[in-house]
Amino acid sequence: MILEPLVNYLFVSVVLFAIGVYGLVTKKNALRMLFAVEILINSANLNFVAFTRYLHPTSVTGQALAMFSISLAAAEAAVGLAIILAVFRLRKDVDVSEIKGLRG
Amino acid sequence: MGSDLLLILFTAAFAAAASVPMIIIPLIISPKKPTKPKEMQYECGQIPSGAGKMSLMMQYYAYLLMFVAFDVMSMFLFAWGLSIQTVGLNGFFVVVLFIGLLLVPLGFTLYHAGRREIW
Amino acid sequence: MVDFVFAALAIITIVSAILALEAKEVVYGAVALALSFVGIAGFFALLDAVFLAMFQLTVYVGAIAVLILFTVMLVRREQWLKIKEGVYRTAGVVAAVIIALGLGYLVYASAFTHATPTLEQAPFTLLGPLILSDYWAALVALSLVLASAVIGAVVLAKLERD
Amino acid sequence: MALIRNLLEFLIRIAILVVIIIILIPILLLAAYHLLGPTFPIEPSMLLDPSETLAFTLKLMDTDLFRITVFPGFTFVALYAAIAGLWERKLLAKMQLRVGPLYAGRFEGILQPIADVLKLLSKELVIPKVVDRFFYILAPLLTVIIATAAVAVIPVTDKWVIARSDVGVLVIFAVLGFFPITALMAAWSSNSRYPLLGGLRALHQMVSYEIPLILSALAPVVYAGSLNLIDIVRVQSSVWFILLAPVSAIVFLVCALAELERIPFDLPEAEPELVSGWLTEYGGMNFGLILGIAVYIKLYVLSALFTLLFLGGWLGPAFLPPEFWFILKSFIVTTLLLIPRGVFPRLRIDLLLKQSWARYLILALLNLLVAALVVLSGFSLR
Repeated sequence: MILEPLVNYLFVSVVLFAIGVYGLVTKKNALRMLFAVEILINSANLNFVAFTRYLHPTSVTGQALAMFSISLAAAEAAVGLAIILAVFRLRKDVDVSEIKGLRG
Repeated sequence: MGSDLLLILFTAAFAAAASVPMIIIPLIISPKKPTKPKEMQYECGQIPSGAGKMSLMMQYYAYLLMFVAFDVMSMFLFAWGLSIQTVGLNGFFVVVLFIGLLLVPLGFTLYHAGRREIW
Repeated sequence: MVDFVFAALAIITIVSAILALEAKEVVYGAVALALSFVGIAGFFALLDAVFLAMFQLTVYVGAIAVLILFTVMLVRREQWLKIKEGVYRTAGVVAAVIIALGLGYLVYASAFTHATPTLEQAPFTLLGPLILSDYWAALVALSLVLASAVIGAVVLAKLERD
Repeated sequence: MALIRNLLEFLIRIAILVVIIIILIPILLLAAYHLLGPTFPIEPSMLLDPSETLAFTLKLMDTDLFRITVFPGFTFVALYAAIAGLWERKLLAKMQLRVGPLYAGRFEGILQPIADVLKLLSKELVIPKVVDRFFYILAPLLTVIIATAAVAVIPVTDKWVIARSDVGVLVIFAVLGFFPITALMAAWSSNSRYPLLGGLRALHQMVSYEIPLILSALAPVVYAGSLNLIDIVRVQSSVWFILLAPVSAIVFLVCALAELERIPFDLPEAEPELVSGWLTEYGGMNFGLILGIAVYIKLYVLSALFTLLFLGGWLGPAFLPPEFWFILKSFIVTTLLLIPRGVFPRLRIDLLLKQSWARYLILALLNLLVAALVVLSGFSLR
């Protein structure tokens, strides 16, 4: 099976990263910001796996790292969504620019 | 390895090709006589009022959160289960510790999910 | 064949990632995000990391995307469809383009362009021994993180006020 | 007069359909020809010469296209679904001293599936005004597509399998993880209350029972040391895993019942409470796609998986072909999954969710650890 050159994977990863940064900068809806963070994590995972596959093809370290990274993303999503829910119950909206006071 | 997954995709694509006509054929041969009651959403014969997308039930949210943690755990257990003899007894104890630590939130969540009044 | 598959995957992943952020209806965005996760799993499969691809599908799509979709349906408001999201849109686009160009140039100028595909590959059965020998401490720490995340999320999500 | 007009209208619609099919079939044949092209050359003379027909058919049966479309693939599964649906109705009727479907076909209503499909096809597609049309149409299609994708990795025998994946077990669980998303999509797009409540229940239930299901399937994997379904069956040539991991097998069956949303776990569509659960707003063929095809394909997938993991797959006495043993065992498991519908009452949702986590998860974990200890002590079937 013919493999793509490594650069193509890196380009896809770069584009995803840029999309994630764009989302983080422009969006004020907390949900969209969470989406952006997930996209960022995914682009990083893609890099881990691509680099291991091409530079150290006999090791699986990159895959193991990606597994840990995905698991941490799961924990992050659980806590993040719970925070969004808590904010929503207090404010009836999840616009982050409205959340100024920390007293609730 | 990738070609196996491609075959799975082909199977799914064939299912799509076979089931899209199932939606299109009725559009062509079935009668179309829309009436007002037909196009309302179902509410046991009453006229529906209020928004259909009301705020949802939250009571079992804790189970969803726990599912995320345990899904991760079960996938790591799969990675371990493939090579039990290679990792030996040391790996076994690590896994037991891993599972044991995750049983704490299980108990916590089960206790809180059972209390109806706090959700 | 792989070329075509790669191109299709790249288009699906990137377009659905953009849709996830830009779709007017946030529920559509959540589903598009799930599709983007599926695309990344496809890349993992192309890179001969089948186990990781399944890990991605099960955890990201099966658990995280479901949780996100549920929460999105829970907090969604009709009025979000009307208000225009995104204030610093131009600034965001500029930042994204600068980052993309900079990183892209970095990749292009680096030595990675010469990295050649190799036929040899590591079987995924090595993952278990690696995690349980070298990274066993990370695994235990991960279980601590997961446990505290679940407990913290439950405490945050419940209504009870002290 | 009105009758004649209706008839004319109907005939015109049929004519349109026939024209579309006439256009469509050559296109499909052309696509098939191009797919088959690299595998072996098809000469037009082969189709005309009777003496080569047998060789041609045999060659055709050895292609991926045939496997995907016919035998372990879609047609076989759709047939299995139809037979299982009819079997369920007859079986439950006999258990409850009713007769069940009786008129279609001469004998015991055996043509009932065909009658059902024809009825659903000719029914008006009622789409309520308030629904979100895109998801409303997409959700049933996606359910069928996802269910069929899981079929691809299930080996009927070691020859008859579409994709020989090294991670077959995981593929099936990854695919099962997609179903909550489609259920939520259908529930949300219906924009109505019963579907919403039903969809939420379906989500919580599928999600809660997925973990014990995965962990109970892990015990055979530990014994076999492989995720490849073909290898798992080969290892069982001396002893079936149901004898080595009986608790896991029971947990698997119970969780499969819950994943399939069947009684006693059919809370998502509990008729007295929620009308028809997340399917309330669906009608006609939209409904038929989910309830008539996707649910039964899922039933096939889970019973086939149980057969492969615990009952030794296609292994059996040699006087009958292995395909027969596999289908027989799967059908017996399917019957086991159908019977509770005639016997048990329904559970309450909080008890249902709680017992998944507090009981089945712990049981599956314990059995998994026992299996690991057995393997660690040097026991090996290889």
